[in-house]
Amino acid sequence: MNPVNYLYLSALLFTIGAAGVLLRRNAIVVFMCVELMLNACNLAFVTFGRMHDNLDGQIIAFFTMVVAACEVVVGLSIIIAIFRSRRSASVDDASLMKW
Amino acid sequence: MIETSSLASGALLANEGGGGLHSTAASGAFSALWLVVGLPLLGAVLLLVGGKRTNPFGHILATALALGSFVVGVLMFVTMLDKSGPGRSVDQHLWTWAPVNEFQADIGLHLDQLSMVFVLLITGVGSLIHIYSIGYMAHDENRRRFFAYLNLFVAAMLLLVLANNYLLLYVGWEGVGLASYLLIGFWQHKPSAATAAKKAFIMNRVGDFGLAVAIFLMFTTFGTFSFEDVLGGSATASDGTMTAIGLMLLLAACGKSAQFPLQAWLGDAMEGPTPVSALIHAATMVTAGVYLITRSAEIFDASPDAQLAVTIVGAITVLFGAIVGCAKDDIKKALAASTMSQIGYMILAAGLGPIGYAFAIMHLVTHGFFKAGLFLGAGSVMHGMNDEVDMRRYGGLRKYMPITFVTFGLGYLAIIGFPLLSGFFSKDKIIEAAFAKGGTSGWILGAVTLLAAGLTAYYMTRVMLMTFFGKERWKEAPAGAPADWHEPHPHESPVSMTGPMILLAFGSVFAGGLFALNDSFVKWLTPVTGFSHGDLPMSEWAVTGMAIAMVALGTAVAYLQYARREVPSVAPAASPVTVAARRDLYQDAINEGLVMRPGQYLTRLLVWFDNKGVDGFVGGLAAFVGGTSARVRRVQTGFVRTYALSMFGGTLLVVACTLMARMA
Amino acid sequence: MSPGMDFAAEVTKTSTGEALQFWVLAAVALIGALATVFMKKAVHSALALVTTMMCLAIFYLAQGAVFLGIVQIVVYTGAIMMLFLFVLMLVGVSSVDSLKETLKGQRIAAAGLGLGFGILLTAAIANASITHFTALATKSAGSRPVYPAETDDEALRAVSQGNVQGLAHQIFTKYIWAFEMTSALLITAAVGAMVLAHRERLVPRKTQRELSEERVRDNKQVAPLPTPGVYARHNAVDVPALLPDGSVSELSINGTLRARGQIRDVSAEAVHSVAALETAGADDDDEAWPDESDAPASAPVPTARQEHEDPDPGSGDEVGAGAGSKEGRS
Amino acid sequence: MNGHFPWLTTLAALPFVGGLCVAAVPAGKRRLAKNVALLFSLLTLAVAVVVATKFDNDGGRFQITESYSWISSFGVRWSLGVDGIGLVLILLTAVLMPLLILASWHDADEAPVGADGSAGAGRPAPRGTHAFFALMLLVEAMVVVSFAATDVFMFYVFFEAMLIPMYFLIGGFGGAQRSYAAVKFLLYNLLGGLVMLAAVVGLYVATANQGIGVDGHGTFDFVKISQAVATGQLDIDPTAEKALFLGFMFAFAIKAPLWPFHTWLPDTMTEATPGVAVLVTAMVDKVGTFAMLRFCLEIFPDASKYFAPVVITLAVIGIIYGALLAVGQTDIKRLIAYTSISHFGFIILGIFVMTSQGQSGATLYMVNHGFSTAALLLIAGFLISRRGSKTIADFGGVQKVAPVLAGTFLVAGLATLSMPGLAPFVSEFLVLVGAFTKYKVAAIFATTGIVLAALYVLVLYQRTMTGPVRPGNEKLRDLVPRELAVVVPLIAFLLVLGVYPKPVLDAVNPAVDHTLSRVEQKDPAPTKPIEQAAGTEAHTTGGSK
Repeated sequence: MNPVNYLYLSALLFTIGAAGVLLRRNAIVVFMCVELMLNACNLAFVTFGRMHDNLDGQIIAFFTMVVAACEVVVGLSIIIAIFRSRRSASVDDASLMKW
Repeated sequence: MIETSSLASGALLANEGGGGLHSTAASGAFSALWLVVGLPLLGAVLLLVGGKRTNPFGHILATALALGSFVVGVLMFVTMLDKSGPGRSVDQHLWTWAPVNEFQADIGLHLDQLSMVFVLLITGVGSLIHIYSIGYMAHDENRRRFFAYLNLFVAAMLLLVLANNYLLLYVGWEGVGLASYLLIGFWQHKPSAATAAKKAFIMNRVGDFGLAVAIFLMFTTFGTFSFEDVLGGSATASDGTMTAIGLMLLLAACGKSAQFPLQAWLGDAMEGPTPVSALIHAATMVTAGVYLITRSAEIFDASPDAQLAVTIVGAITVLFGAIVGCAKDDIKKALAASTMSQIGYMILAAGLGPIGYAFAIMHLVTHGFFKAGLFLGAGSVMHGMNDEVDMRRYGGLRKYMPITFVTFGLGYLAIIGFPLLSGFFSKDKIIEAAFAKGGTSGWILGAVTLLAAGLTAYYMTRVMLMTFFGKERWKEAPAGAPADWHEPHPHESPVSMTGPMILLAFGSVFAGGLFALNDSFVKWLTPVTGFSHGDLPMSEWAVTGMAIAMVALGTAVAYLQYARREVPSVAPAASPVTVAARRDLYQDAINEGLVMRPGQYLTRLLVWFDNKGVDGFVGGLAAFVGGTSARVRRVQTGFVRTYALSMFGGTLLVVACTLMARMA
Repeated sequence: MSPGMDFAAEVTKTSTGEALQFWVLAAVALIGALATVFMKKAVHSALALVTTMMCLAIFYLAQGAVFLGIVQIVVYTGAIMMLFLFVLMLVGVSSVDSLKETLKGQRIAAAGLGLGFGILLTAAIANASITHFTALATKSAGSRPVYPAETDDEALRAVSQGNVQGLAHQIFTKYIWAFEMTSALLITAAVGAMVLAHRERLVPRKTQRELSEERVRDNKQVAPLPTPGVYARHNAVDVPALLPDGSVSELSINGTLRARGQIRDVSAEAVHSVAALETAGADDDDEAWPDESDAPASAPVPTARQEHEDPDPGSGDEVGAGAGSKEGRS
Repeated sequence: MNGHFPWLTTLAALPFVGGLCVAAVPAGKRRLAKNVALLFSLLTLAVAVVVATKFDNDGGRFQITESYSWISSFGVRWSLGVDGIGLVLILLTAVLMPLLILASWHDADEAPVGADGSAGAGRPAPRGTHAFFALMLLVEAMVVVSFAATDVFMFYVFFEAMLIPMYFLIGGFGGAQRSYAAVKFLLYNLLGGLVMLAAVVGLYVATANQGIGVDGHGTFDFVKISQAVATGQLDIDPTAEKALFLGFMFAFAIKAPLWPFHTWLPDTMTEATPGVAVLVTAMVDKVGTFAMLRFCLEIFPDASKYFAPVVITLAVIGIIYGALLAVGQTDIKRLIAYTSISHFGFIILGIFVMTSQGQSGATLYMVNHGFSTAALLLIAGFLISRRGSKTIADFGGVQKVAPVLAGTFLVAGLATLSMPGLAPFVSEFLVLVGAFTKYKVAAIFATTGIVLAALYVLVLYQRTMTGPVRPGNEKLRDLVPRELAVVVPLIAFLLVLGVYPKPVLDAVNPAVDHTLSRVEQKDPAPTKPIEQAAGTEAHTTGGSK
């Protein structure tokens, strides 16, 4: 098997995640889809690292995970804050950010 | 402060008897030349800057300075009589004004026989009118200001006639316009006075436009605008250029001298105090046009077309003024129309070339005397008649103001050309010169001048009869008089007013004879203006006879109309010609219709265009941007997912582009 | 076939086991991903995502990234996803998202863009077709990885000791700055999360006494709030009390549940069941229906309501605490 | 040239420091703030006079130069130096500034009227006065630097930076519509400035490409560029040169303002306080005309010649258009604004006819217009502040109640209509003569401007000052000593420069000759020159009689 298939899988996962971000209104689900996209990237990095016989890919994936963890922590607390004030976790409800 | 000019006299020997302005530097008594202008100017400055502090003595100071200027002028005259030939022409270079390479504008004065005549006339008549004004303006709270303006006028007028180049002449030219503006509008609280002043200034500016362009042309052609160089070089330049310069100078003269078609301001200018009318709008300023043309003799000599234009303008104005004068009931406006007509004579004469210049100036001087006298007389009459100006409300005044009657009467006789009085000699010479021009144009011009002589006699007799003879119409209240109307008490004016009138009457009687004696005046001016005898198509006596006959005819008709018949105290209905004359031959209507109204519409259109067009374009651009933004901002829905969508689209685009670039 | 292609075919070869594992788990991962997107309930989405992540962890392990694979399971699936679940519980586990699209054209555009992007990426990978794999050959041969950039002995030694050691060496030497930055980032994130989740109290907390005084002063709900229904068949707290006219009193339900709309109106059900009981009650005495209801047999249902709706003023003490605490929450 | 005392930097720094000092005065001490501002403006004037005495008319092109490295990576230097043109304009600025401060003494005491016409009057603005005078001094500093800059980039920076204090001066103090006017002013000028920035960069690139600068870098050094252009070392492609010229010219045409880029000026001048309005027309706008003369002509001589007919046409249109619109105005300040548009037409006409008379006249015109428009606007401002109305129809018969005010207004008006004896006449005549020698038709059209000038000035004077006293004007006070102290020097300058402009012309002429030689233009020779033989005898021929 050609390890390029990992990349195809990564691309598909990424695309599915992106579509999810665009389609879902629940902020938590949107967040999960973002995580999915990050994971897809990680897979690609690891695969690239393997292809080039290089640890750098893994290291970047590692850092991505760290950043993703931070992001999740902050993001979820934002969601909670919003939910507390608006009683809703729908991203469409927070539409104050317009003209 | 005074640098003497280095204009040397080396070339003078070559020029004896010739025209042109070849002069020596001012020295000796002549070095005080600048004082002639300086004294009245100093007066004006002192009185204007000094303000109220100078109120008690302002009028005395101003009169003294005007007299001082006259004294210096006489001193110059005496000195000049001592000299001979070219020595009579002097230059005084004061300071360099605005030098830019070729353009060398200097402040410099030039005195020769021609300017001498004017200096004496201006300072002489000017001083008399200063004296007269002391009495006339005694009760005006702004008398100081009046005298300041009078002094300013005298200074500017002297600068005009003493300038040694056209640019400085332009300064004086506009200076007298300013003084005239200030003095016509002296009683500013009257809207009519303010309007008249503005009108005079603006019409004069139209003339000034001509003078400015003439100076541009001179500079472009000769690289200089001093009299000496321009007039000296005028024979070498092309006819077209000279004609253009001549016509532009004529335009200037028309504006200042109230000649057709820029004559409309003079009648309204009578809103000013009467001494002003006498000095500025009769004796001196309005004759500046004649001075300009005479001074530029070489230019006009070089261009027959321009000369023809000058004579045509003069001829039209002679008749125009005379016709208007026949119908006016306002004594000052009748005199103003007469002034216009008389200046028409001078302009016509000046247009005739060397055969006429000297006579134009001669008539100018005699006219200065008698017309100033007439105006002062009119002022005296008004002074005694509660400032009434309508002659139909006069009548039989000779008993009440005998001195005024006599002096006015002498002025009257002089102006109609009564034999052996001033006007007879000067006007007769102009009529002769007109005939002497020769050809059809000579006959036409001669006929016009003769006709005008008859009309002059008619309208002046009319003025005389309506004012001093006949029934005392002022005793009855006018129709629609205000409740507090009271009968005027005509009385003779104080000495300060009658004195100048008497002196001017002397001038009116004797000046002409003195000038004509032995052709002394012509000889005096010949070095400047040149002189040539024209060939009369008939004998001199025939011309004189015809002129006297016309005068007699005009007088007789007026006598029949205004002495034998009752003069109605309200203007009766009259023929269309009379109505037209009363309305100044519709000059104002024409000006309004041709210039003012279209101008107003144009202005209004442009204001609209500026707001809606130019600014509207800019504003529209801004509104367009604003509107577009308002529409585009709706893309910002505030929904995060919409933004995410567009980001995703952008990513797609970037990736696609990158790939495409790689594949390509 | 050119020698180059031969080489490529050679070096891109992986073991059959890995291939098998890939095809199976890739399918699972894809299904998980799709489920994440399309499940109505967020909890389901989260679980589907866990599945996908687990699959990815196995892929990491399979590709030699041992450390990452473990971390993926422990940190990602274990910690981060649990965090998600916590939040979900906070926000409401059972709430179902409406999948009805509200933004016009969003779904079509998203689908189109997603499809386009997927095709583009796939095409890009296919186009870039990896003809020069440098390392797989050596790797499949079992030798240690070659690091052209790092030739010093220590690095080689670290790498040769294993994946974790290799990574550690890299992180603490080459990427030390980035690593330190992540520590700062983590701290910032932790503090940020605390700040965001923390609610600043703007006024001092009101005591129970003050609250009751306030109620009396405003003459609003002086009496305790009604307690929720206590039908044992239901989750008790989500069953609203009934007002005298038979309608439900939403006030009797916890604020959070109210906000989520998780109110279970069983009033009609109760009437229904009582009616059923009445019809059946004649022949079946065993059916558990409170004895006292037997007494006024003429109007059993209203009585039951009556009893329920009219709490005995004397029993206020029992429920008072509950009502008070409820109010404090809301 | 370094090592000497940096006079020009001092000159520019003084008002700047003054502005800072004024801003630092405690909030309550309004009077102190004004006095400090006046003191610094007088100090600046003193230094300007020193600079003038150090200037030698027969010396080199740029004098009193100084140059320091500023942004070395682009070769931008802090270079200052004056030629005659810059010198007289700096003197104008320095002379006008104390008068403006004195004239604006009470203009910033109270918060201005709100946009709805409601709030304001009477309510003190805590630091408004400080800000006003500090900004005025700041503008002066920038104007001085602009006139003295011999580095194109440096000039650009200050040319643009001027907009900032001007924006606040217009928008913070003045009439009800002031924020509209301020934004319009800013947007217009910013637009021009940004286009110019592109041209400045283009010029830099051109110098870099042709190796004018050091080490393959370009240069902004005006002297170097100008010399390179003259020697042909810098030979920009004609199309590029035209584009660059238009870029520069666009900014200057807006600033000047040239028809049809003028519509910001009437709004600005109507809404700003009189002092600020004078600041705009008498100083800031002069930077535009000055820059046309210095930068456009010398750096892009060929393009300047190519576009001269277009610019002249626009200028002549501006002369007549401005005058006609002035006649049609009902607001005093707006009327004066349109007269300025007409006068800027004359200045630009003089610059682009490229004759020595035209350009010397234009430079003199800049100075004279500064004085005449300052006098007219400030006196009109005094009048307006007394009556509280700008509408011409509200006035009438002022001459009767306030004769000194009316008299000085008339003198200022006469200066505006170019009455001989007052300063603007000389310059206007020079411009027209200079124009006539080359462009007869344009000059004749422009000359009609003098008739229209008489019309708008006298109509204004007649309606406001003469006639019976209109109700509401009976109690107008005549000029107070402070106002006289503003007006008298202005009128004195108008008179002195009217009869003896030679010192100014002597300073300006060499610079103009230099500019003309760079543009390779000579005055057309007279068609029938009068021989000027040695000893000035010569003039022989004597008419035809």
